Amino acid sequence: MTRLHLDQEQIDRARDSARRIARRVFEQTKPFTTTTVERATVRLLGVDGVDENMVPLPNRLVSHLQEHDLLQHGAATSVVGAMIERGWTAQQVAEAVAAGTLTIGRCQDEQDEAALRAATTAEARKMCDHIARQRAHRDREIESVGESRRPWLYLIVATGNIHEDVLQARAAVEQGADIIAVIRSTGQSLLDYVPYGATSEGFGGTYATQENFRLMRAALDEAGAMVGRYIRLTNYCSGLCMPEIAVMGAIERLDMMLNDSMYGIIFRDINMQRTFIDQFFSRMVNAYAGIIINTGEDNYLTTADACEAAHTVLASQLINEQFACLSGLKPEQMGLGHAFEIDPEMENGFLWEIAHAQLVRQVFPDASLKYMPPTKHMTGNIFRGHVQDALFNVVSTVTQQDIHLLGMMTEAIHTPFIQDRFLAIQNARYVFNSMRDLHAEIEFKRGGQIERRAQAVLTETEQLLAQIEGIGLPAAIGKGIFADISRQPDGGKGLDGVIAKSGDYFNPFPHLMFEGAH
Amino acid sequence: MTRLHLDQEQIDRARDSARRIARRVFEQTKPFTTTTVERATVRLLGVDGVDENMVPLPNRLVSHLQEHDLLQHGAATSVVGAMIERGWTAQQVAEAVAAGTLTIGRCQDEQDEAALRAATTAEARKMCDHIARQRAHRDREIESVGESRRPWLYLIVATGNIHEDVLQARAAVEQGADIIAVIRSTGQSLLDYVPYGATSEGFGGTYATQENFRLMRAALDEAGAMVGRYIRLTNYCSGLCMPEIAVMGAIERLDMMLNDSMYGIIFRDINMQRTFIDQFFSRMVNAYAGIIINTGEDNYLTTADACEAAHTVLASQLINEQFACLSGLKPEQMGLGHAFEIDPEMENGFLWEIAHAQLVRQVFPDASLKYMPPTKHMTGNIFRGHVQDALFNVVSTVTQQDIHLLGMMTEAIHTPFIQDRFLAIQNARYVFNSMRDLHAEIEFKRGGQIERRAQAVLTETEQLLAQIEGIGLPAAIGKGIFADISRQPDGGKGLDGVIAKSGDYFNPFPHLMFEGAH
Amino acid sequence: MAQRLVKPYGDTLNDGRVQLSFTLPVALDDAAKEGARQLALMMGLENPAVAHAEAMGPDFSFFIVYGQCTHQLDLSTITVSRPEFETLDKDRIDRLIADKMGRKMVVIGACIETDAHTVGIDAIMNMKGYNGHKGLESYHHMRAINLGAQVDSEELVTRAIEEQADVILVSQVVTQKNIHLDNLTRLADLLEAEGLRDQVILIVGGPRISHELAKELGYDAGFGTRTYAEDVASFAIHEWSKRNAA
Amino acid sequence: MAQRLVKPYGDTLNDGRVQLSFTLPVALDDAAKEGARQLALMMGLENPAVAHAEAMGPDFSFFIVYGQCTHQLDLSTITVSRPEFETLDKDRIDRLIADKMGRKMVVIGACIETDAHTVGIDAIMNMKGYNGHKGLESYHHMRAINLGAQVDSEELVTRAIEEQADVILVSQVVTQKNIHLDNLTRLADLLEAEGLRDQVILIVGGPRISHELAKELGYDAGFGTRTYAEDVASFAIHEWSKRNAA
Ligand code: B12
Ligand code: B12
Ligand SMILES: Cc1ncc(COP(=O)(O)O)c(C=O)c1O
Ligand SMILES: Cc1ncc(COP(=O)(O)O)c(C=O)c1O
Repeated sequence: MTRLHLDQEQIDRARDSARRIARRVFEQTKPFTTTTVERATVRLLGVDGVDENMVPLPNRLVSHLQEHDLLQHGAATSVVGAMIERGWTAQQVAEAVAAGTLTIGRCQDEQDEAALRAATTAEARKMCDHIARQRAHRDREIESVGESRRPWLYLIVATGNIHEDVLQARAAVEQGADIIAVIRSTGQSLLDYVPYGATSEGFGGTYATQENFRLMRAALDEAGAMVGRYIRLTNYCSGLCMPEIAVMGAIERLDMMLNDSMYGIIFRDINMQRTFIDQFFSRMVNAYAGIIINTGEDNYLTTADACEAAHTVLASQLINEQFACLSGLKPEQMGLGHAFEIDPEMENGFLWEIAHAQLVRQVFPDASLKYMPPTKHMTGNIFRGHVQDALFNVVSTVTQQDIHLLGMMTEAIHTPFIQDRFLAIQNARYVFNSMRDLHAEIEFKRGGQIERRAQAVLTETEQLLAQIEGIGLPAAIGKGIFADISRQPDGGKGLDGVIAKSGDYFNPFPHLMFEGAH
Repeated sequence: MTRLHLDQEQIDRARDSARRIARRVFEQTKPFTTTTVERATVRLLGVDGVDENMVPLPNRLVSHLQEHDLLQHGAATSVVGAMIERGWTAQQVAEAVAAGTLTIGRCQDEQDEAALRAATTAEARKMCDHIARQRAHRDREIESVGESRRPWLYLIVATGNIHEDVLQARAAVEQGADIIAVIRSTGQSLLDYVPYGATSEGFGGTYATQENFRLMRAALDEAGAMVGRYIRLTNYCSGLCMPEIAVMGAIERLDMMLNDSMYGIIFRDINMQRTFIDQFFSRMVNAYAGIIINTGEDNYLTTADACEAAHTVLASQLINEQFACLSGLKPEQMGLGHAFEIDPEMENGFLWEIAHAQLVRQVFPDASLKYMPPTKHMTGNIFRGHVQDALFNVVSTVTQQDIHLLGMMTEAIHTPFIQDRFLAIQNARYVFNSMRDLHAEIEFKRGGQIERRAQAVLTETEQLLAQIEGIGLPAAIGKGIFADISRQPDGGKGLDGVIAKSGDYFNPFPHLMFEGAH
Repeated sequence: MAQRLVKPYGDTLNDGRVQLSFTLPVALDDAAKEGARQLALMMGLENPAVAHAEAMGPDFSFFIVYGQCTHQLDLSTITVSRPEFETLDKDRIDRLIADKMGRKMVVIGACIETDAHTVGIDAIMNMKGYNGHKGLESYHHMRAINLGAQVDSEELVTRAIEEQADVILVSQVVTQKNIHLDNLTRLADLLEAEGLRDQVILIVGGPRISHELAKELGYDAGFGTRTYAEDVASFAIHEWSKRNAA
Repeated sequence: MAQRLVKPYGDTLNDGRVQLSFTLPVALDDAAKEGARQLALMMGLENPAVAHAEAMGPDFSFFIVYGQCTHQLDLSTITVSRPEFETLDKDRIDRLIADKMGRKMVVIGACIETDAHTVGIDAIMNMKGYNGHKGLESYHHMRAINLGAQVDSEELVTRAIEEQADVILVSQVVTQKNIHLDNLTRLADLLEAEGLRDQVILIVGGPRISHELAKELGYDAGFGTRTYAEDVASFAIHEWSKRNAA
């Protein structure tokens, strides 16, 4: 078996630093909620739809509560209060508020409050049960329909039109895809609301809407049944509406979500307090729904150098792992991301890729590692690119990765054509099949270049985490430690959506979804 | 270092069988010469050119001797006799014979005969000195201009037009080729004469003529000087004129020759007695000229299955090695051929390719192994093909092959376009550079699938050679042991060119070119 | 028949996306790059983009271009000529031959002239066959004679006469400079000259052979890649029956 | 000027060989295959051969075709528009700015609208630069302000006014559905509206940007892949001098 000799105690020390780093951030965020967390909460209570201006009712409802200075208590009780008062559904309440025919007030009386919380919890349990059923349904499907062996082939569709996406996803499944990710339209992550309904125009991707989720889910269930593999559906639980998208995905039985504790901060300049609060809530929902999250460390290497920054990837993965634990995600739900992004011109670059991928494999033996293909060093030379992807495929099978994003030879040119995807799958399947047991056949030279490289990265990682622990994560991000991009605690988009909880803030879902609720 | 545990004694036993097999064939051929051996001999004495019907003078001269019942004594003495008689050059003698103005007779007198042999040897020495100078020149060039590290990139040109070939060869060199092979026109191997002059129409390749050799040699010397690498030139020393082509190549400083002891028999249905005699003489010339021969075991896998027939490749290589020893070739002059021809659909096929290639590497540690790319299982799908070639490149560097034929993604479609070659080089260089030291970094699992496969092939090889030794090589070929093709001792083309030597047969070259002359 | 208009497909219906690669025998510079783009325009590609341009030494440059094909096909108008017969299995073929001919069918095959690529014809004729499809030798009611590689047309014809062949199978794999066309024409003419043409079923095959081409060359059928013995045999007995029905 | 006729090159001058690949949104069958061949004919390829045809599920088929291009280019007629200026090195540029402007040149840059691909603009503007070519920040006589990703055109314009920018650098990498054209036009119009257009040197860059395109969109220059800071800087000071010469 391919194994590198690594110092387990060093790994443990690095992990302990990460645990303390994440815990400290978590404690700082506890006193706060955000508008999108509250919108996610009312969605969980059953609010959906849009008003005549296509503004989502969850936004109307939460703004209403904010205007009336109620939000800091938590949206749930106010909404359920109104529901009980009128015997309405949450949806009816939202519609009335949107119509301007209802103004929500606050119940004063102490003991009503206790009853209200109980009622709220009862209401909340309904959606939890639905999500639990969806989760059970997934397990049954995988049982009956079956699934492929790992690495799973992960393909993206990105036409911008959900109906075109469905066509292409079907074709991709027939061609061998195990996972379909619907790439999201450029810039949706900066919208402070979630678009509604089936959509047919997006840029570089398709809008993430609950209806689009539903359409694709149905198509994949159908296609999966035909090919005899359960097909996993992925979307982006990121940006300003992270928690709401988590809720939509949980309701519609998505299987994976790109969901990183820092990606939005770094790559979308979203405020970090906002992100840290949102990622906790959204991960809690993902955990409860049995969704595998994908983290975004791979992106660091698109701006930073893959060799110089290798340790920042591992450090970030350890931090993401600890945030995930705080939200109740199990190791196998952690699709920690890394990538094959070393300059192809580098002598022995392949050895270093092996070292990095194998290191991550051994540090996270139970995680569902997400391994990303070469992108930054792909060029318009599709033939050379196809070979870069082939070597990426080799590393993936030799180091036994779990979630394998297919490299596209046209990466530098356009979002994938159907034939690009087809050839990418052919490439990966050929390599995987032809090298099926290679991982069990070769050993790395003790003290060789590969092993020494892995040990060096691990050492740098431990040092980096110690440094971050010293100054705290926000300051570290401020120094541009990740991806060479620097963000400030009060900078970025969405800070206005961060709200201090009042002493009596209440939200039923942490208690229902997450035993270890803090 | 990648090493398989193999039983050295088993290797020695197999090699001993092969030695006895080759020696036995050699003894049987000793009493014979062939028309082309004699034509090669007169070429070495300086005869060249064609008559008005484009019939080469060596053919005219040797036919003349045959008509006058002189050939069995060896052409050399008769020709030199005539030269002395008239004070002519060999060329003038040949021209006179062709013009019908000269009829060569035979000197009777005993002691003249002795003097004649001495004179013949003196004449012969001239060309030997030229060839020796060519060899020294090559060594100096490599010294001063330099050469690349192995695996050497071997490219073919095959336009059919020598001038177009020169253009493409130059471009190939600029793109990174270390070796240029001018593929020979389809069917030349069945011509019982060597075409003359610069040629511009051939099918699937260009005619091998001395002038074409000269033109390409000059072009490559020039190109090599520009890029700072000595560029090796390869042609085909095979077919009915094997010995003459060897002579032409020696004179024009070719560096490599496809030259197999059995290829012509099996793939061109050339008579085996003829071939065994011709290959001995031609290899002797190649040895003296410092030329690296390339054997053709790779071809077996184009008709037979690469897994089932793996042991026939190794057995044939051992036989070729022993024939080569008998002609005085040094191990580093032995470009034993094998190939990456396992069905890409086969699970773990890559492991088997590694096993086969590494086995050959270890059985012939000092040989200049020639590793051939996938051809048979290449299809019109150039993208998939480009990846097959990439895995071939991986095996070549991991198992440290020496002469690396570049795989063409268009193998199944056409003889290479200039861009096919360019992309093939790019593919190989990327893989070699990115995996530069991988061979030293990985070890194969003791007793794993790869090692067990190599041991199994070795065992089958030993058994096969024992069987061949039992029945003799001709009978073995008759049974279709190699390439699933069966040939009979008296079948095939060119038997009529086999001539029994008379008791006083004399040829000066074995004595001059090969100390260990038998 | 209803029109079936189609265009190449990238990621949206009728976006017409195609990929192109080619070499220009000139040094790489902006003019060459622009030239590559214009060449794509000439081919009828809209918004062509030179995705890659690279020098291959001082005299050649390599280009990869993507563009949107403006041409449109009407599939409903396309007719493909193929030998009309249905492929039967070995046993049914054997029985058919027995019934119809009442004797063994004699099939003689070769790789003619300079062509030495026998794997294809062997795949059709030899016992072993190809991809698990047994070859003609294995058919009880056939006499399959495989002359192998580089057989002169003359020799093939002579043998065909000697053996009273019902069917002649020719393989041509090398197509460089259209040498296969010369070879095949040569054989056909020879058979004409011998007055044999109508007495034999003349079939050619090879990776670059289409039925259309075969017809043009005066052959009865042509077979390309992924042909198996049963295809050829089915056609042969079908054709024989047709001829000997009248 | 003498003609320079060229055709694609496979292995012989003027053989016109090109490689083609595309998808047809139909099931794979003989008609589709023939259709692929005919499509190549429509593009002006002689003797097209479908080297590969493969089904991609029931609704799509993939084709690889080789053919001989009948179209011919005359390179002598091709003119390429590129910003006329010569690329100087960092020091010379700094000195030029000092001489000509007598003050720092103010350059403001951004990745506008929804585009978040900053690596390109960073490569041009940030200290670090790209492939060892230092960025504009490192120039003594420049004030380089990089606003980064997803900057609204409005914001960019406002900042440009505040900072009294001499040069505006815009990066557009995402070109899906030609979104970059909309974005770039939007910015240009805004500048017009503000009456600022003539006061600034407006430059756009990105992997799919050509100088030609930039001109069409009303920009002063466009830069594509493998651009370095000195290229942009050289153009900027050259252009500034030209404008302020009069
Ligand atoms: C194996 C091989 C060889 C072997 C041949 C061994 C042998 N005894 O056959 C060897 C090494 C000897 C060889 C030599 C050469 N080869 Co070669 N060879 C190939 C290779 C790799 C595979 C061909 C093959 O076996 N295919 C497998 C068979 C089963 O497929 P098939 O032939 O298509 O046959 C199927 C169908 O076509 C059909 N079929 C075929 N024949 C017939 C006949 C009938 C009657 C019917 C009904 C059906 C039928 O049924 C078959 C089964 O489905 C091809 C490249 C490739 N991957 O295709 C090059 C290739 C064919 N060779 C090529 C060349 C140029 C040569 C040489 C001329 C090169 C040289 N100068 O050295 C020599 C000379 C050979 C000669 N004189 O003809 C070129 C041809 C280029 C062209 N289009 O003109 C190719 C394409 C390689 C290349 N890209 O350069 N070759
Ligand atoms: C890195 C990267 C990312 C990173 C960006 C990180 C960052 N902070 O920049 C991340 C992961 C965030 C990302 C995200 C996305 N990306 Co992106 N990404 C790439 C990638 C891999 C490399 C781009 C790059 O950095 N190139 C290196 C730089 C140095 O080159 P350059 O940009 O060409 O810049 C040079 C020149 O163009 C010029 N230049 C550039 N700008 C300017 C400006 C001026 C003024 C001047 C003078 C010169 C100049 O100078 C530079 C140096 O020479 C490309 C694929 C590829 N290999 O090209 C895809 C790619 C650009 N991305 C793509 C897409 C679709 C996206 C997404 C929309 C996908 C999605 N839905 O998630 C998202 C959304 C991002 C957004 N909102 O815009 C597509 C674009 C397709 C198209 N043609 O429309 C590509 C081509 C990948 C693909 N095939 O799908 N991406
Ligand atoms: C973890 C993660 N989240 C989100 C995204 C997509 O971000 P956006 O939707 O903001 O483009 C990515 C893109 O690669 C990612 O890696
Ligand atoms: C050893 C050897 N000799 C000769 C040849 C070429 O044979 P011919 O010139 O007869 O086509 C080959 C072709 O692969 C070969 O491998």
